[in-house]
Amino acid sequence: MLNVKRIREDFPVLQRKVYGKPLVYLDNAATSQKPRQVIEALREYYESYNANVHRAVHALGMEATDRYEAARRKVSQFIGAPNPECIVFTRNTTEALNLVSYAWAQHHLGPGDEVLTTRMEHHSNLVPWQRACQERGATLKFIPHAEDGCLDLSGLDSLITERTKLVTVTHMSNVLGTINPVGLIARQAHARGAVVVVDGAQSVPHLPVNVQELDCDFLAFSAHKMLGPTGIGVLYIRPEITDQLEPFLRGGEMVREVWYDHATWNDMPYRFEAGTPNIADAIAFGAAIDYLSALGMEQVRQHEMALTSYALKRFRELEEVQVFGPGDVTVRGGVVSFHHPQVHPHDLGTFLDREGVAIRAGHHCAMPLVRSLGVVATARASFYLYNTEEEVDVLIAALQKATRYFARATERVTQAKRA
Amino acid sequence: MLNVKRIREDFPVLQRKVYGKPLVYLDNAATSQKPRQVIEALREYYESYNANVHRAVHALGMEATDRYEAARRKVSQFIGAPNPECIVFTRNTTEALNLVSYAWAQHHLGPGDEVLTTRMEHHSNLVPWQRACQERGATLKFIPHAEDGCLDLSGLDSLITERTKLVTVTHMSNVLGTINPVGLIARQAHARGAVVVVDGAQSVPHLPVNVQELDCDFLAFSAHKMLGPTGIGVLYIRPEITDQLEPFLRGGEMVREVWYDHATWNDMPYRFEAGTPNIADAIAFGAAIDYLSALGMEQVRQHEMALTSYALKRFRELEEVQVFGPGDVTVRGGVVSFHHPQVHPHDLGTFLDREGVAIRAGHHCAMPLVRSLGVVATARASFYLYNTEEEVDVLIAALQKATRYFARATERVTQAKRA
Amino acid sequence: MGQNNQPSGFGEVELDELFREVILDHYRNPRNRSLVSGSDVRAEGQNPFCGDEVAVQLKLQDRHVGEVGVQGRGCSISQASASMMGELLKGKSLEEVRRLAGLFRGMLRGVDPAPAQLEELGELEALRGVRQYPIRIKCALLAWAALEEGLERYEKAKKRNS
Amino acid sequence: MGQNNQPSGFGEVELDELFREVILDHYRNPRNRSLVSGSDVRAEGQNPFCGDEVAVQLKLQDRHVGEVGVQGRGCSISQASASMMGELLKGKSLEEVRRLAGLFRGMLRGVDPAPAQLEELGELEALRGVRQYPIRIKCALLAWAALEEGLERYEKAKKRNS
Ligand SMILES: Cc1ncc(COP(=O)(O)O)c(C=O)c1O
Ligand SMILES: Cc1ncc(COP(=O)(O)O)c(C=O)c1O
Repeated sequence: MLNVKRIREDFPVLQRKVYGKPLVYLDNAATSQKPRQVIEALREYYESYNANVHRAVHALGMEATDRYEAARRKVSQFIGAPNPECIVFTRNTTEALNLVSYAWAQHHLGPGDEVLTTRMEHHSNLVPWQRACQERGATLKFIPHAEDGCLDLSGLDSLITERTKLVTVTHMSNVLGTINPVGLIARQAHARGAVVVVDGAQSVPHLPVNVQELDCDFLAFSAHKMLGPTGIGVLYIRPEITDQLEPFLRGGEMVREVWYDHATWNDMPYRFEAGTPNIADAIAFGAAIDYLSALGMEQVRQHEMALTSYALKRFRELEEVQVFGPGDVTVRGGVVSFHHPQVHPHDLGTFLDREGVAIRAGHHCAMPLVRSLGVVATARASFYLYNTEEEVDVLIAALQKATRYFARATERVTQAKRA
Repeated sequence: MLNVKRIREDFPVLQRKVYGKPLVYLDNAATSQKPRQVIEALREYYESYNANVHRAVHALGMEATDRYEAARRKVSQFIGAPNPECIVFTRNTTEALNLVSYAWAQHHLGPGDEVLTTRMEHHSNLVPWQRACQERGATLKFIPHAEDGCLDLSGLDSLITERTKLVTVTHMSNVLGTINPVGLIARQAHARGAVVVVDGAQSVPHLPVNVQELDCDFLAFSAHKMLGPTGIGVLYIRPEITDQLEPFLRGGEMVREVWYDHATWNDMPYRFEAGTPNIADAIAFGAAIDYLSALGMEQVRQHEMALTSYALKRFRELEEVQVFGPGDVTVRGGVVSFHHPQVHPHDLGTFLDREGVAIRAGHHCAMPLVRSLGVVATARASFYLYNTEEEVDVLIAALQKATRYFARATERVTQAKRA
Repeated sequence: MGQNNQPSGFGEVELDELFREVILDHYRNPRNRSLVSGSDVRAEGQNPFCGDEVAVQLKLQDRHVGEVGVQGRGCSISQASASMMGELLKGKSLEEVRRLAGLFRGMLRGVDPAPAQLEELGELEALRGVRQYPIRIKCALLAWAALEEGLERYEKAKKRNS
Repeated sequence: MGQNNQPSGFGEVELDELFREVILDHYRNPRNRSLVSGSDVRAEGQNPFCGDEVAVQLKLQDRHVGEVGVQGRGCSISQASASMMGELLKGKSLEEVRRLAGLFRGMLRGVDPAPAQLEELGELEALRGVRQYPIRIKCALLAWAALEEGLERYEKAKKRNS
């Protein structure tokens, strides 16, 4: 079991007060907080060995290169990649998915081809494929899901056909919390010769993830959602598929030789890292991975499962509030989106903020999904390894208070009218 | 005049020793060092208000958004942009230039069109245009330069024709140090209706740069070369040209509304910032700009001009060494590339490293240019606001020592043979 | 913010500053809900980020606002602002409407209106607390931004026809 | 590294470790410069990052190296390594060549060869200091990597023809 009390001491921001109340940070699906080990890695880099990487003959440059490549190795081991050359550093999940779209889909989709995804994707795993399909004359198709937010795979056999060139699925929904059986889908997709992309933005931070078990060709995720800094993300590329990719961003670092009229490309993964990389943040991401690895992702998952169970139980006490997503925490991550019939999500968000509780309100970059839930926006609480049952209690108490506040306000208004 | 002694105290890494010798960091064209104000801005962000930006209803998110947008305003003022909406945050110069290539050139170049550039471009301002031209059937043409590294504009009138759709020029060469008359070229290009891109990677850190004076449509530069963190760069987009651009990266943040089958785009500059931005580094970049603004870019330029004059004078004492680029420091930045006929640049780099002197050796991501100089690689020393004449002296002394070392070694070898 | 130095003891007092009684009143009991047919000025606004929507119709008499219709759905701030706006507009000239829009926008952006101007804004003054919540300013301005666009379209069409 | 805790007093002593006399000798006086015509194994290597180049030719007799040619230009490390390699290869069987390549590669990657193995590497032992300079390891391996590729091509072609 995680020693959450000890862990919390590593996170300076958790000591912060908001409007005089202790911060209860429940917006982890948007971005996580960072332990001092990560902040310290940044400071150390900038104070003692900041330099541009690769091809440097001086001490600082060699050290920066060493550490940058060590971070790549850590990422590679963390997701069970066969080697570090599979790991391309990007800005975030969004850029990683666009990379696949520009470097693979643009060159392999044709008229009549199909791309298969789900109806619970983040905009970042939907809009790039809309464009790719549109430009290449392909069709975007969707795996349906049941009312409880679980994918309905009963028709998968007929959804994946020989026209299906690419299947892209989120490993965990950032709205419903659903954990999708990606490995199963991947095997069926591969059997039909399709390429498999996994959006791991929500899963890699919260579950043990192994690319060989998932059997995916691409996996995208962001450091900032897993204790790492902003500005650094990852695209895992299965070695066997490298030859099918065209370069994406062009410029320094990604070339081998350049003449005035043409150029040749560098090896993997440099071929996809054009220009000066985000060296400091990659190295600090390495520190985040060290931190997670020391705790153990299985432990992290256990903690969040317990916390989510507890939260779902407490939410059931709020009779008026509707919670979305699966009830079974074995197929659900620590994301709880909910609807309050009397209080608009934004009003709720503002109210909770004043109680020190940070949640998110809106469409969570999944407009079509949220629309399909019959609401225009939801409120969302999302957990991470440093959250506690006490914090869930604060959330629930604040929600009860909000209900009372807005009910009383309505009453006052009505009374005033009557008087 | 800059108080360099005081300034140096702000840079923790400059206190560092390398192999027991004080670090003499002369690799600033590759990346600059960072003052503690920038490092502190990162720490403060992560320790007290880290949160995802835009649409957050909680205190941390509002504060992060505020500071992120404040950084955009600082950048905008720093380069004299008409408003902050002109400023798109990218990862680096390379991504910014690729953005122009994907979002503008892909949609506006056609067969027979021409793109005009120079023969002294960094790979990042060459390879994207090679591709754009190739894919669109356009032709890449070059403005020649004289032996001393200054552009030869005598034929510009016939080089820019009505077929010229885009002119892209580096404001300062990272190999020769040449400062190009970009405003002059831009006016001629605009007169023929061409779009003007300026690679400001080397100029914005070292000179006062004003986009209205340059009269450019796009300006690209990187924070890491101007006291800012790695992982953040800028593309300035002239407001009048926005309507000609198609989206580039797609996903969260850059959309207005999304349905399962299509999407509409957000306003500028968000339309080009897909996914979670590099929030922390943008804010820290703001701190770097504050630092530079407080010193004054005119002062920075004066300091570097004086230092470069001094360096060129001292280099003339090294008879065997050949220095590239203009001799007139009014059209030359603080970059000194040179060739030692007896010592290979890599051997020189390694030797100087042992003396604590960090220089760069290689093709400096400008292979065709370096090839045209008749060498396969050069050694390069490049200065910034914290460098001193004493450091130039250390460099020159180390070069003299290297000359002696390799000459003596050769002699020993020859003697040994004779014996 | 930035440091942990907020005075403590905040809470419902400040919330009451944001969710003022009059705001909740307009939210629960929006005025002028009926669609005005045959209107001269029509405007629709959406904030896709929270799904808030408003629609406004004005009937004009001699460039003065006669009948007003306001519909919408969304958060308390956006809906109350729209409802109050509708009430305020009645009888005003188009020039006055534009001036009031400017005043209101200014107030939310931190330009404190003079007492006399504040009086002109009437109940809308209650939305002053919103400026502490940058994200909610867009909500408060939703109806107004839509109105201004509608007015512009109206004037343009008029010019074309004259 | 990482902290400012290097022992002071470094300098030419360590440089001498890198630029050993025998290295500079091979650099200034490269052996076997002449192109070998009619060779069985041909290999060319380039390191575009510093522009270094090598070309190697081997004439074989009964799968043993006979005549050797080595040409190139570049830094002291890449050129000395190539020149020493050429000397070492003479008379070795292809199997021995491959084993020596592995030994040399291992030494540069930090696997210390046993004393006997070190002896086998002969003068190439002098390049051991290069491992302190990761960026220069590629220089030291340039000729060897080219050779290994050339050998592979040779064996493949042989298989095809048999
Ligand atoms: C002139 C010039 N352009 C472009 C770049 C590329 O910058 P970055 O690597 O930050 O993308 C550089 C720096 O390496 C440069 O010197
Ligand atoms: C499921 C999912 N996919 C993609 C993203 C996009 O991640 P980023 O904004 O880091 O690119 C997110 C997070 O916002 C997400 O939750």
